[in-house]
Amino acid sequence: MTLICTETYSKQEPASLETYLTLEGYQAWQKILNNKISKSEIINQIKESGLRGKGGAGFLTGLKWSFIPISDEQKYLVCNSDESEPGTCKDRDILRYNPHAIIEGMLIASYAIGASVAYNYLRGEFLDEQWKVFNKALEEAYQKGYVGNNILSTGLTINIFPVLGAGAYIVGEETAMLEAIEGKRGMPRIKPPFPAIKGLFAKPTIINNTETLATVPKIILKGAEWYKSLGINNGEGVKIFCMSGSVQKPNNFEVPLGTPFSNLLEMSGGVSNNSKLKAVIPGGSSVPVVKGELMLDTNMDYDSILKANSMLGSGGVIVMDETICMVKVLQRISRFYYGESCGQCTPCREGTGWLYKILTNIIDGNGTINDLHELERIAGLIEGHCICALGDAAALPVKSFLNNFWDEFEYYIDNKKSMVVG
Amino acid sequence: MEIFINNKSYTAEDGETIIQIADKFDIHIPRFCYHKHLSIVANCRMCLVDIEGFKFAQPACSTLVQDGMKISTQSAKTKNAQKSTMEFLLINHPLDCPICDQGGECELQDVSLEYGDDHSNYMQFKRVVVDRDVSPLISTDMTRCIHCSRCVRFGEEVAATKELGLLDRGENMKIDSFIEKNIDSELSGNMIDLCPVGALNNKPYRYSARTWDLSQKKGISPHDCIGSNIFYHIYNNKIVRAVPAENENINQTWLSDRDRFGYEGIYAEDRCKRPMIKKNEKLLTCDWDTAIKTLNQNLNTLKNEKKLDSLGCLISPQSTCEELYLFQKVFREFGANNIDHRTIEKDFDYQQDYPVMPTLGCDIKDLEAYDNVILVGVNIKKEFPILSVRMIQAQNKKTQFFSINFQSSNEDFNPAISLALRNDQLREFLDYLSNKTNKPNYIEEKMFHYIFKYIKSNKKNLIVIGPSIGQLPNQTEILYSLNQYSKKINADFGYLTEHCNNTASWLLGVLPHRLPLGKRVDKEGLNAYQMIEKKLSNYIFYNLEPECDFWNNDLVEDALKTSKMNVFFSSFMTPFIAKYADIVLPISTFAETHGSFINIEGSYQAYKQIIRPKKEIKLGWEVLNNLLFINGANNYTFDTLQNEIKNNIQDFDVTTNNNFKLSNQPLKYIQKDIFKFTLRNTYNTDQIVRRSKSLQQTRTGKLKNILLSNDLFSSHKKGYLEFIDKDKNIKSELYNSDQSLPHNTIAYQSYKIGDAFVGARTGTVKIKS
Amino acid sequence: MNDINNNFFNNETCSMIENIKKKFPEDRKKSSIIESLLILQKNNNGYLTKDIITSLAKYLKVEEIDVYEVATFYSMFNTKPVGINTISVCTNVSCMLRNADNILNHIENKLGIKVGETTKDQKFFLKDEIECLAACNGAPMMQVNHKNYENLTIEKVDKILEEFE
Amino acid sequence: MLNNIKSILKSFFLLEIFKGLSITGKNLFKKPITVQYPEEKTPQSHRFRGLHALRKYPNGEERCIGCKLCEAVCPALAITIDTEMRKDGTRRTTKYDIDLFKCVYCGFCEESCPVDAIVETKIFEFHFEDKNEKIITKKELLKIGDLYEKEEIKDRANIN
Repeated sequence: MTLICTETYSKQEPASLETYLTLEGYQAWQKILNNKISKSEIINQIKESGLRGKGGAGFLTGLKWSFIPISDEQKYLVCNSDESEPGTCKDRDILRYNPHAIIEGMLIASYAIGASVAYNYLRGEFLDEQWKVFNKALEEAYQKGYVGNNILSTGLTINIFPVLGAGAYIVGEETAMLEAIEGKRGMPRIKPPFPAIKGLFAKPTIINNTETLATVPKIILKGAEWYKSLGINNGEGVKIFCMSGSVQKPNNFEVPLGTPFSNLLEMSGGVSNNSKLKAVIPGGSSVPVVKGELMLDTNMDYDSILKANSMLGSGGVIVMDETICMVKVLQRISRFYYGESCGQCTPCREGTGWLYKILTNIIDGNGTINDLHELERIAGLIEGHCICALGDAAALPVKSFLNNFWDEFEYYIDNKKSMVVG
Repeated sequence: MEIFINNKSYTAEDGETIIQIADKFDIHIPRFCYHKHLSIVANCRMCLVDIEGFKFAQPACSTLVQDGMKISTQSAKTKNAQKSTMEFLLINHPLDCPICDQGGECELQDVSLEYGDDHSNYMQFKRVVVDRDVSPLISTDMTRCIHCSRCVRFGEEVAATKELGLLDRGENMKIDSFIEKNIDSELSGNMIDLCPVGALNNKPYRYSARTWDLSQKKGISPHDCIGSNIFYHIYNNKIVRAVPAENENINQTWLSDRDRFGYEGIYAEDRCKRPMIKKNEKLLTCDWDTAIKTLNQNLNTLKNEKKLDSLGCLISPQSTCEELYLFQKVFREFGANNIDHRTIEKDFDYQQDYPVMPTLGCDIKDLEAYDNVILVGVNIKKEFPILSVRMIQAQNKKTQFFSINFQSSNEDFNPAISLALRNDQLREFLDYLSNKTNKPNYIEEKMFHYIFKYIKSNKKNLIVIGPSIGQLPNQTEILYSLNQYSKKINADFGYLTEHCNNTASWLLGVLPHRLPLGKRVDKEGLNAYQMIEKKLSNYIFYNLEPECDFWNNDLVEDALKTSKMNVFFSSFMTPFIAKYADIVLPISTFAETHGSFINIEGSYQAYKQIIRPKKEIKLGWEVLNNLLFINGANNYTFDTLQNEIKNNIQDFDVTTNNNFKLSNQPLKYIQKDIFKFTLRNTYNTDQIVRRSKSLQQTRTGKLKNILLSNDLFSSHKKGYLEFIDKDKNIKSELYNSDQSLPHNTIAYQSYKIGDAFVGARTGTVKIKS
Repeated sequence: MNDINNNFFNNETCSMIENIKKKFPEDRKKSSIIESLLILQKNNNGYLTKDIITSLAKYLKVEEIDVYEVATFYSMFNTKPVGINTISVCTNVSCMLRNADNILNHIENKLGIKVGETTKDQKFFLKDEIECLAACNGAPMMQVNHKNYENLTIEKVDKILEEFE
Repeated sequence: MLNNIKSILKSFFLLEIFKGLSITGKNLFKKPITVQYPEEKTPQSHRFRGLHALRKYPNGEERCIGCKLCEAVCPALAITIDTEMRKDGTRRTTKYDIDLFKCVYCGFCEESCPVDAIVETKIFEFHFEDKNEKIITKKELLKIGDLYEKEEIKDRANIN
């Protein structure tokens, strides 16, 4: 199996420059500088490779890059390492085991869009390990002259600065991240104008996920076709899936897109508690839940999961076995969105709290059947009416949990206890 | 381009948003966070509208129109989206409309009537926010807040001082100021208007009336020369609050706190209520007839005895045009020549060459057309808050501002360069700018570098002379130097005056040397300072407080003591008036009379009587008219009077007016000892503002301390300040250091009744060692 | 500059903040707020005071309210006094599925406090952590002073807490 | 001819009088419908709207918050209210006058009151000896409220 982002994980001292160099590190960057590959060529190559954003929305990376206006003004690249989607822990491993891939990816992306400054925004909770590792790697790269002023004596200037956050899920949203880098409250901006036109410090800005950028160097080195061909079963390329929850061995797996879910489950040692698969949230807590049976027949690629009425999202696969109470899971998810709503726009500010309060009421045994209809109705009112996707992210799980497990909710209300725990 | 709203075709420009088009054509779209003068954030989600081709309704305030866009403001999708937003907004909004002052004019109430449901499914606890006392002007009920963030954006974008911010997040998000910090901005009252609900409300007005009880009358601000348009709200013949009247040319939709709360002064306890005459050293009430007749008799005696040279006639430039015009007319008819309005000035050598009337030199809205604006002797944000809004707008569009004043702090306004200079330094500095000889060594080289780099004669430059210059003992000298400099850089000349109607006072000839429209006087009279200094034997004071409105209140007391007849046309009874007046005629304030003001851009603005005065108080122009009438002149009605003034001034060309040249170079003024000057406290500029209780409780209103420049402060180690002003010993415990003052400078707070006398407004003092 | 409290701004802190400022364009003074606050908070036993906020605002030449807005928005800032060691137990979905609630209950009982409280001896502050701490494949997990401890069991937790006693 | 005789007979025997007296006779033995006012009183509907009163809460706090809705709704413009902020920061009336000559006893004020402060009691027996007494002040209204609070509570229970 071809590994891209996780290539260094199994090596001794995975984060060091030496390790990275032995694995064709910085060769793509040198190739670009030596052969003077043009910006448009790089963007085309990324476009052809079908690389999609791996942070959640799955937007075509090459296409995004091509939106940047061609002009002399200052441009910025921002790497989104504010990994905080529940169930996702891929970026933290890349940051601590393969930071140079991110740096190289950021360099290539900055070059392609003409940015001379790139920021890597790390979530505040990473300050102990990932922040230090990344800073050290960056220092090494500066010393070697891959980054900085006059890169490898070509006269090119690209500076990379890591930026530390201080704890806010919403900053993972791209425009909120720009606000956070500008030192304000991380509240998403309205679009348009899109960041590619007016982003960080009101200048054109591209924001990419850590994993996306870490994938870029290999694509440049080995070609678009190579990357495309990595996928199986109609999938294109690879993706890291974070298997977590009720599995024997939770871990990150970098597998070809299109890999059947059953294979992935097998890799992580199967369902825990000697139980059967009940449900799966395939892309981080913001996406709709899928019933276990359906999931076992689904391949892990964008289109297949869409057919199962969910989304691939960030690749955080949360597995739930038969002993899990779905009411409690949903309550926990809505607590998260209630606590992390930035408070800017009305439906999300007021709605997430309402959802959480009703669910808590149900958990406390004070719910009525009417509450379930109310939940569904409120989720419908939030959906599509907010500035950013957090509102939708709070509404979709509610809808899908109710859709798929209505009986369990009803049982809980009638008996004031969970169906599964007994 | 063409767009369709509710199946009707409208033309739109590129870059316009849907809500702009809808507003233009009177199509109602509910909104809370959108305001035409603030940035767009689209966070209330109230203006969601159905656009063909979109799955969900989109916010009308942030969505740009596109050719052929089909929008529906009535469709089910729109209604559902707006209803859902309304439901969310109301779940945490308290049901205290009956005691909320916003009730009846509340946008949330209006919209909920139209889009809200009659019951709520929300059964959980409602959010409650604990309020802090943030300002004597604004009351807060933050539980009512719907987080539209208009107030926060106003602070950031318009007032340029962010005092309120969004704290916490999610459902617990609240709007508050920094810990233990108050809202002090001079424009803070606008947040009351901006707040769509009752979260921020008018504190003095709190609970005093309901909106449906109020009647609305239009007025013009009498507190500064900008002439902001105001709607006064009246309940039972009493002004209970003031809100801005929209005027895109002057105040847009804003109002300064001074204009908003200044009216409270009308209801001060020391209003003059009855005419009074001194008999046997006692001031006794009398009827109007007696008062007027006595005055007339006295004047006629003076006339007959040809002693009119001993009569000083002084009027405040806060009076209306009608009063000003009649004042000079009445006393000129008697034959008096000593007529003036410039009571806070000392140096009058400039007056022969001065323009017919001082104006800004351009329209207020055209300020942004200038590349460089040089502000001399004015702290713009403090003294002219409304103008600062325009200047900040201009600044954002690349106009550069340079400020030269006696104090370098320009609170909440950031000019490119801000210099603090003493009056002697100011002239040296200006002379260096125009001649490049005798370089002042107290200014950093890079400042000069910057000034010479940007202020060039091929740019559009404006020099604005602020009211502080007028108080200087070497005013003429400064004006001359500015004159030289303006020629050098090819700059326009503009003024910002002390009061609301200085412009009209000049134009209507309330001057010792000019008749209306700048015509020469046959026999020139004494100017305001001379009248006081020479201790005349008869005085007429109109709308003036002898304690506060003069250049040197010590001299005024001396003059009053020795004079034979002191007549006060006054709205207020000050201690001096009570002590020295021979005749007191209680007259209306600005709000109790019809009137008009000419603002600093030269616009003539008239207004109708706002409230009726108390029974024994007469309208100022009526009293003057009466005086004319009993001497056989034509009886004016207000309309004939106003028409006469209008006819007089309508042909006057404002545009060419400001090109004036001082012909004679004045003598060089030498500054010895410590330079002292008086700070122009925004809330002490005129007799009405001075008496506004709420304004006096603000931080600015409470300022009392004498400020010492750093060098003086560090050399002064006592627990109190002891200094000699002229021949007077003054001791004060209230003093601070202020790093924004130039060396060797003391700044006094402007005088309020009850303070210790500090003598002249500007000049020199010695610190007692 | 006389309003800047030197207790918070020793030379080391100043140079750190200067380094942060270098990352951003010169006219973007606000950008340095978040990282500067993290440093200042760390130096002040894990919480921010009014004086710190005022001093930083003066130092960076921004409005106080700008700093305060940020300090109240981000969950890693505490504007009220807290214990020396901050414990945050991740109880989000993935951890919850692997019995994080038991771990949290155990800590609560052991320290005798509820989430959001500080122990009487000021040693521990049990943060009300709502976010996922991005270590789902090591669930259940917690952070003590932002250092990860993964695959927790009750015994393991006891041991870890002992280290800080 | 015959008709003439008939009418003569009718007049002769005073038939009409007896007819009329028969009704009187009937009613002479019926139970009278009048009552001996003021000793006796007719029954009242519990919806009867009489003299106004301002109620208080059980803790003695006046209910009226000075919202002026009654003033606004009053079709006869009989109510005059002035409000201010009381020292404890609450909204209270300084003046609550009802002009009883203007009042049409429609009950709109009662209906519009959000706090059930202004009510119309069942009192209908009141008079003035001086024209100025037609205006009933806040003090008096509160006094009436105190006196009739118990009945008011009973009436409200009946309605519900």
